[in-house]
Amino acid sequence: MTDATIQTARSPRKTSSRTGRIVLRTLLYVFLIAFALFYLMPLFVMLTTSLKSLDEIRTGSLIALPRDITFEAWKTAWSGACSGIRCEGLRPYLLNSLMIAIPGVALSTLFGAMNGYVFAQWKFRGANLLFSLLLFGCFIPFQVVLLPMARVLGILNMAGTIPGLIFVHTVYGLGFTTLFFRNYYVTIPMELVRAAKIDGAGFFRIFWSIFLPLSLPIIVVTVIWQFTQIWNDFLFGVSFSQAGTQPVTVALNNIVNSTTGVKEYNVDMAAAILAALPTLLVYVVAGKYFIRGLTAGSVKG
Amino acid sequence: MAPILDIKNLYKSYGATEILKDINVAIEPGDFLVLVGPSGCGKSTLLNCIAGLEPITGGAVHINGKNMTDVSPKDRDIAMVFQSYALYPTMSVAKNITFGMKVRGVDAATQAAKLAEVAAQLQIEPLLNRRPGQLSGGQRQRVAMGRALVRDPALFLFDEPLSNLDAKLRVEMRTEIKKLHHNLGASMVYVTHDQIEAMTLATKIVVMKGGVIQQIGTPAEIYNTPANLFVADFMGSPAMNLIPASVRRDGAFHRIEIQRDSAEPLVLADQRPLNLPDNVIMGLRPEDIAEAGFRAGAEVQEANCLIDMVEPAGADTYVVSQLGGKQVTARLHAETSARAGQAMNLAFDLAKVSYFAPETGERLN
Amino acid sequence: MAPILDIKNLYKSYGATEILKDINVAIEPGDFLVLVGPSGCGKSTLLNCIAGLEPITGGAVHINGKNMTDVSPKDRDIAMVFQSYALYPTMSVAKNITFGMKVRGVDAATQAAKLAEVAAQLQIEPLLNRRPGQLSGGQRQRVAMGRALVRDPALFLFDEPLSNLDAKLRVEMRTEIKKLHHNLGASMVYVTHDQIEAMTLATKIVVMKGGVIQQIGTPAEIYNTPANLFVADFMGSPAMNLIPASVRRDGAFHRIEIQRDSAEPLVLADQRPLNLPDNVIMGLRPEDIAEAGFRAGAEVQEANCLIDMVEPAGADTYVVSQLGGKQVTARLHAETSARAGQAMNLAFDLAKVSYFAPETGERLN
Amino acid sequence: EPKAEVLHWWTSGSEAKSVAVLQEEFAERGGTWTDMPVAGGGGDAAMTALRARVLSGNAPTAVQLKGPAIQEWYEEGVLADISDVAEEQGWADVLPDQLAAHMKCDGEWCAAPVNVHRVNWLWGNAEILEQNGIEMPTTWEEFNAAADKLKAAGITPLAHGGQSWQDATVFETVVLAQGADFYQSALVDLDPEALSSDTMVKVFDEMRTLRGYVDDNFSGRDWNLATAMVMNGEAAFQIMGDWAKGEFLAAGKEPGKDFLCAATPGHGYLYNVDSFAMFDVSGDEDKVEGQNILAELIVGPSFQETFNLNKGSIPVRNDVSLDKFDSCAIKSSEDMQADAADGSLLPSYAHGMALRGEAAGAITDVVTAHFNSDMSSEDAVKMLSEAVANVM
Amino acid sequence: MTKWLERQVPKMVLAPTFAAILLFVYGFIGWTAWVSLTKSKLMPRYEIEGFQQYTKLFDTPRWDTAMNNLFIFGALFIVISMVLGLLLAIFLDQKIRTEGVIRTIYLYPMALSMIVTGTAWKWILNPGLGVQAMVQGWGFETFTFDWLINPDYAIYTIVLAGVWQSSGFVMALFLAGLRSVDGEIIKAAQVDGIPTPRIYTAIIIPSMAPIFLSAFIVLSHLAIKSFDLVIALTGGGPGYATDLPATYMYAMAFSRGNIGQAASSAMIMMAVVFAIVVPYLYSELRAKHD
Ligand SMILES: Nc1ncnc2c1ncn2[C@@H]1O[C@H](COP(=O)(O)OP(=O)(O)OP(=O)(O)O)[C@@H](O)[C@H]1O
Ligand SMILES: Nc1ncnc2c1ncn2[C@@H]1O[C@H](COP(=O)(O)OP(=O)(O)OP(=O)(O)O)[C@@H](O)[C@H]1O
Ligand SMILES: [Mg+2]
Ligand SMILES: [Mg+2]
Repeated sequence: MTDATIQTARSPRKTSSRTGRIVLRTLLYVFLIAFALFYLMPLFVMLTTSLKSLDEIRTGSLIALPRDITFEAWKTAWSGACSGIRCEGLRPYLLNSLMIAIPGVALSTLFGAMNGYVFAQWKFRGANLLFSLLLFGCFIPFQVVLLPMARVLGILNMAGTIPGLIFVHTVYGLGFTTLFFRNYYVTIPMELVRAAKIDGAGFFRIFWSIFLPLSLPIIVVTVIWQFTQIWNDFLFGVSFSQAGTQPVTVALNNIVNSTTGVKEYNVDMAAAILAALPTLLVYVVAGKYFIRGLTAGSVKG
Repeated sequence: MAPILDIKNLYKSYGATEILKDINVAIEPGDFLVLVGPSGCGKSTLLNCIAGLEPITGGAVHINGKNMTDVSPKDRDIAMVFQSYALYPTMSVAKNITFGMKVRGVDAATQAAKLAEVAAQLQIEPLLNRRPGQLSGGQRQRVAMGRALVRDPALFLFDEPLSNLDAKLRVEMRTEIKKLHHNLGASMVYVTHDQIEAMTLATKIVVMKGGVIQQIGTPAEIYNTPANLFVADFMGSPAMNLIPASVRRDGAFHRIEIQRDSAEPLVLADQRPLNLPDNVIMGLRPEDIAEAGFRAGAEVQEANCLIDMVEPAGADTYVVSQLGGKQVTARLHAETSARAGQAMNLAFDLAKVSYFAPETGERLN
Repeated sequence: MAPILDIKNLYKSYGATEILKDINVAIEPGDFLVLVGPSGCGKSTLLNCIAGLEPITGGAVHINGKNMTDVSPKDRDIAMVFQSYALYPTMSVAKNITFGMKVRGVDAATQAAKLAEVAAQLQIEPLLNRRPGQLSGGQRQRVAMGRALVRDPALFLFDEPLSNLDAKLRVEMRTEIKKLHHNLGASMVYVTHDQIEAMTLATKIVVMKGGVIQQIGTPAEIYNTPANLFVADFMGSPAMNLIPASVRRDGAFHRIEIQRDSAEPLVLADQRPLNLPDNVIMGLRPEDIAEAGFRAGAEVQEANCLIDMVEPAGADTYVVSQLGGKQVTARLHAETSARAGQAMNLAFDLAKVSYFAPETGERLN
Repeated sequence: EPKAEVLHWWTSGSEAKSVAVLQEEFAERGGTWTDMPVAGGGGDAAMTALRARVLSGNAPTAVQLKGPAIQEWYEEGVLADISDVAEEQGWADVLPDQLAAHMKCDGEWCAAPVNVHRVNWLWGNAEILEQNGIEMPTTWEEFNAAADKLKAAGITPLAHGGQSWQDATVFETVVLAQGADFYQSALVDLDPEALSSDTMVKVFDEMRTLRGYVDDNFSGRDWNLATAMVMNGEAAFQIMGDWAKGEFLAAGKEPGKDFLCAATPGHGYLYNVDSFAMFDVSGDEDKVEGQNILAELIVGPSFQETFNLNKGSIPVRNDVSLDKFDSCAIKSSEDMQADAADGSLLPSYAHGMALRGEAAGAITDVVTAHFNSDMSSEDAVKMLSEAVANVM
Repeated sequence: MTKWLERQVPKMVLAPTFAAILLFVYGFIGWTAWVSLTKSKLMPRYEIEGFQQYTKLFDTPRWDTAMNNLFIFGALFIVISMVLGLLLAIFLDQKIRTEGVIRTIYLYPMALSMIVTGTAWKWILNPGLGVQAMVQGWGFETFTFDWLINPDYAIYTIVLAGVWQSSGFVMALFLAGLRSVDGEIIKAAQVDGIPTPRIYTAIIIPSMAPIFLSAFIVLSHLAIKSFDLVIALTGGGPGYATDLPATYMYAMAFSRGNIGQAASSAMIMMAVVFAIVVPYLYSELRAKHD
């Protein structure tokens, strides 16, 4: 009897809380999807535009869905669009960008790792001061360094070369990469270094054999960050390159930003997406490890 | 024989804070020295100073007769096992053990031989290809030990090697370390804050507090004749009962009077030739307070006490009674008839009593 | 009286892996139920299921006579204390304790009164304005307890509340919890993997392994008559000696024969009315093997054994001897004359022996 | 072997094709052309790159530069002297004096002109104008009347984009309508009196009126989208340089039939001359040789013709036949000669021909601020004089 | 001797970085400070003339607008990105089945360069082409969304696009933070009867203070350096209504040929950075001493 009353008394509350939960859950998904749409909107506009013909763009609404889908623009952007008198599309510039980004990312990551290793595990007097100087360096506006850097590159005989660009990106990436690695390495117990010291290993040996193999998560974070920064950089790319060493952003800008010529928006958009593919790829492939790497320590003070 | 480790007037500061003060310790070959003390008292720091992992501020460290004060860790002929084991997480067990040899340029054949020998000794052969992450706590502990063993050092240093293990495993590993010490005849310095570990393993115990050595002695000395209140309280579990008492001289012996809330004071007579002040702290270990009739001896005296609480603990039963404003624990047989809230006769073995000065905490007898 | 907690045929899976299998436990008001078992056996999971923090896959949980299977944690009339204490890191101690009440809309005056009461009970008044980060482990533990106490729940749940403390503090806090239980008369479910804690605190112990209950019983039952080899080995420290032996019937009694490496087999006679198979595992606790002459009783039998190792441990001394291929530990007096490498007479108390089937591990007597 | 690295911002398809002609001719003369295009912001990005290149001691051989900027760079001492080529080729004879002056630094030739863009064009949609019975206006009053009529008919009278240089383009045409002298003193000589005169107030009044003829969505719009509005019949007029013609032509429209071109109301010709300045590369014989060949080719008649046919502008040389050019180009050329004669051939301030960057920028700041807010004309004039005084 | 060398190794490893930073950051800041005191026009000159560049700078209405915009943009951009990032992180933390996909969608804008995305945004925000036209097309004739063309509101479109680009990254930071909160604390709060929203507001969020700090630093670094965003979206317009110090500086240095003026604006910008970063560094390094 009592059991029954309890049951009946309880059951409506149970179901109401259950439907409540379902409603909440649905709202949650609606919200998340709405924002996903917000984030996708520009990409959607770019994609649809890239699939239209130029006529359709001139006459129709810019934002509408394409009436006839054509991949012409993509072909042009890849291998036919003019950036100056060379009409080879983005292809050759992508190669330049890769040749800048890959060593740039590798070098700044390596230096960042070494620096972070010192700051986290081999503290010495004044290390904190040094570290703050380095961090402050992250905030210098790049427009400021443009002209003196040009002078320095000239002196170093690296003006207009790919090594010069790699150098610049490495220097100005050091702040963040060091920060990432340091914050990661401080979470590794000091005892590991001590054990290795007793084992007779020296500074570099410990770094190479013990710390580096441990660093995968934070390397992912750093690589994502640096790759995005270097790949998307325009200012350094345009200032410190010369004919033949221009990165893809400069080519993209040349295609997109002509002042007095005819504008081919479909090619622009296709080119933009093509130029962003490598970074997008990095995000999609490494995105999972990104959160993990951040969790592993880089975000903790 | 020269001491294997000789620490002379060692001082250690971090910046302005002095962490270790005038440490003097020497151990003979084959000694098993245990450092105990509460957290933060400087045990790890001292061990690091011995290993050369931290520069020292003053004094000297001699190992095997040589002054090693300024020698780098790898040349001190020591091996060290850390609390967290500090296994190299990305290397296999085998590589963990041989890494040091590889660094020192030992040839591959010797490495393999050494590895095989140590792995057999520690029974970790089946684990050699695993990563540390795939091992249980006890297995990791063994690997860490293996890494130390392959060095054949003059001196082993252990920094709380068992404190990450659960109680059961701890007991097992304790036995293994003991055996290892026995078999190798090696010299060891061992840090722990578990006094049972200290008592079972040590040939010599150093009790520290706030960077200062409180007492050095064999386990029995430390246990039976603690040098001060701190040592008395720190060593032994459950802790020694420390009961405030007043003393009246009565001819050749002392009458020790202990206040009680509920009943008239408890009076015990100590007939040993002593010279006690009027107020003392009387120290008596739980196992020296037994059920009446179960303990015999010249100095055993019985008294009726109210039992506040009964704690059966498998092999024994502990009972708690209120004496001198303190909760006094006695260790009785598992089958005792003691009941909480009832009074019973307890036997106090005065032969085992320690007296301390309430003001300084120093031992009086 | 209805059981305060009644778990019926509880199953719990994460995806395809079954973590808990057919759990049935009931406790009466005022009971102190301790869950023990090795790491990963499902203790925390069971506790979470009781608390409603994890949905269960099958079965039912009744608390205070009501089916709570689908009720949310806050409506189950429970309080819980976690291993990491789970104090709210940004709130002061006072806010940590009162926050739950505040959210439930309890008026300020009642909150303050409750807080004062609990703070006094736990002696944490001076800490009320500190942040958890500024407290020592023991103090945190008390605050976590305080947060549970202000709820006045029907049932307290504790998930290894002491395992983050050092050995000494652990003993102290254990006593306090015991007292608390005594004073409140509350019902508690307590998880630990420290069997000493289990033995001292519990009125009822549940031993689990791999999500399956192995034995339920009072501490004495579990300690003295373990249901199988697992329980026998798991409970008690040092562990019960489990010695393979062969059995020969000899009229009314059994001759138990234990192989030894170095000497002729050890033969003991068990005169109890039993029915044993040819091969058994004989279980005997260290404290039931004593120095000859120190133990009396009808079933006590003496035998000469070679001592491999001596471990003084303050209050007692443990000696180890090789029997039946196992290291057998005996607990002797602290003042024993045993020496490693010498033989001595040991007394085996056969009244305390447990027998287990070697194949199934089940208890035979 | 002659070599040239050329920094320019002609990057779109039609522009690039025009430059490619030069490259071919250069290659025929045995030269190696290295192309360094940098587009964006009307050459801002290219200037950024140029500065970095010069500072690093790695200046390009030839750079697309124009107007007073040539002299500015000359003052920094980084330009090469190409007088030898100029004299050999007799540039002085074929280039209009006024345009030639822009190519000289301290009396020496330092740049080679490529083309002449007329800036003050008014483009109209032929069909719409016909439907509404409107002729291409010749005064602002006419324009305003026509615009009102169009507006009433629901057609956007003026297509305009949302970049400050477009505002400046409209502004200078309105200034020009106040007379060549006024333009000269206000936007070339920066005469404070002219800048603060009532005439200037009138100019801003007209700008406010024009603002009313522009649809609400012009902000941020590219100029070519504005052109597209005229093309599609959404708007009737656009004020834009002759590069807008390229958009019409690319969409298959015919001048005179689908769209109309006329000078903006008032009398005068605002030119925008693209040119290449030669940078000092005196250490490197190959480059010097390349420079000379390049200069010769740029001003040479064949390149002038082909390039300008592609680009929509007209040749700088007055001896190139215009047979192949369309009607708008021919009108442009005729007007240029006529206006040069009566002194109303003037440099475009909006396209950096009249003033140095700083002064031009200061004026543009005011113009665009006025156009994009409801600032009164008087305030605008006051701000204008202050801004110009500030940079003097 | 070798022992001495051994001890110097860490310092020697840092040495190249330190030298680089000293020269390429602090040296260049010094260079800028110097140039800001000169009358450099097209190219840097080194004759010191005094503080006129600064006087001029503060007299220019456009600089006022730029600074105002920096504060409006900076504040809104940082606050909205943080709030939105946090909200999304919390929602994504509710055991969402498609988390991987959604996370990538939120994160991808960081990968796109603004050069072209700006055009897409321009269309979307353009009243005649984008959202306004679309919504009006659905029959809501009175709907207006014309920030892009309104000088008083245009700066908010920059905020919008900036938030679009960066909030995903902030979301990732916060998600990582949420994932590292001790699960037992949340369980304890549940048993304590605290409703889920309260658990977040009262317990979890306050305990993520270091992550707020990190996010704040990354965002202010982005806000101060925002350049592409403005150039691509509004080009500083309408008028110069959306100018930021970075675009002002760029315009001065590279299109106006007034490097002295650009240098002085850079110095002021850096002073602002200093005022924000130094307190952070201070707290960061002090925390390490606990
Ligand atoms: N690098 C350091 N700088 C400043 N103080 C330090 C440093 N390392 C340790 N200390 C301080 O030195 C004291 C002793 O530390 P130590 O690690 O030796 O203690 P311990 O006895 O090993 O304690 P535990 O039992 O907790 O391991 C502590 O008060 C600690 O705060
Ligand atoms: N969320 C989960 N998903 C899948 N498996 C889980 C999850 N949580 C726990 N488990 C598994 O359930 C088993 C029981 O875990 P539980 O935490 O209950 O163990 P425990 O007895 O409390 O151990 P310990 O003594 O280490 O705390 C373990 O094998 C664990 O890996
Ligand atoms: Mg320590
Ligand atoms: Mg658990």
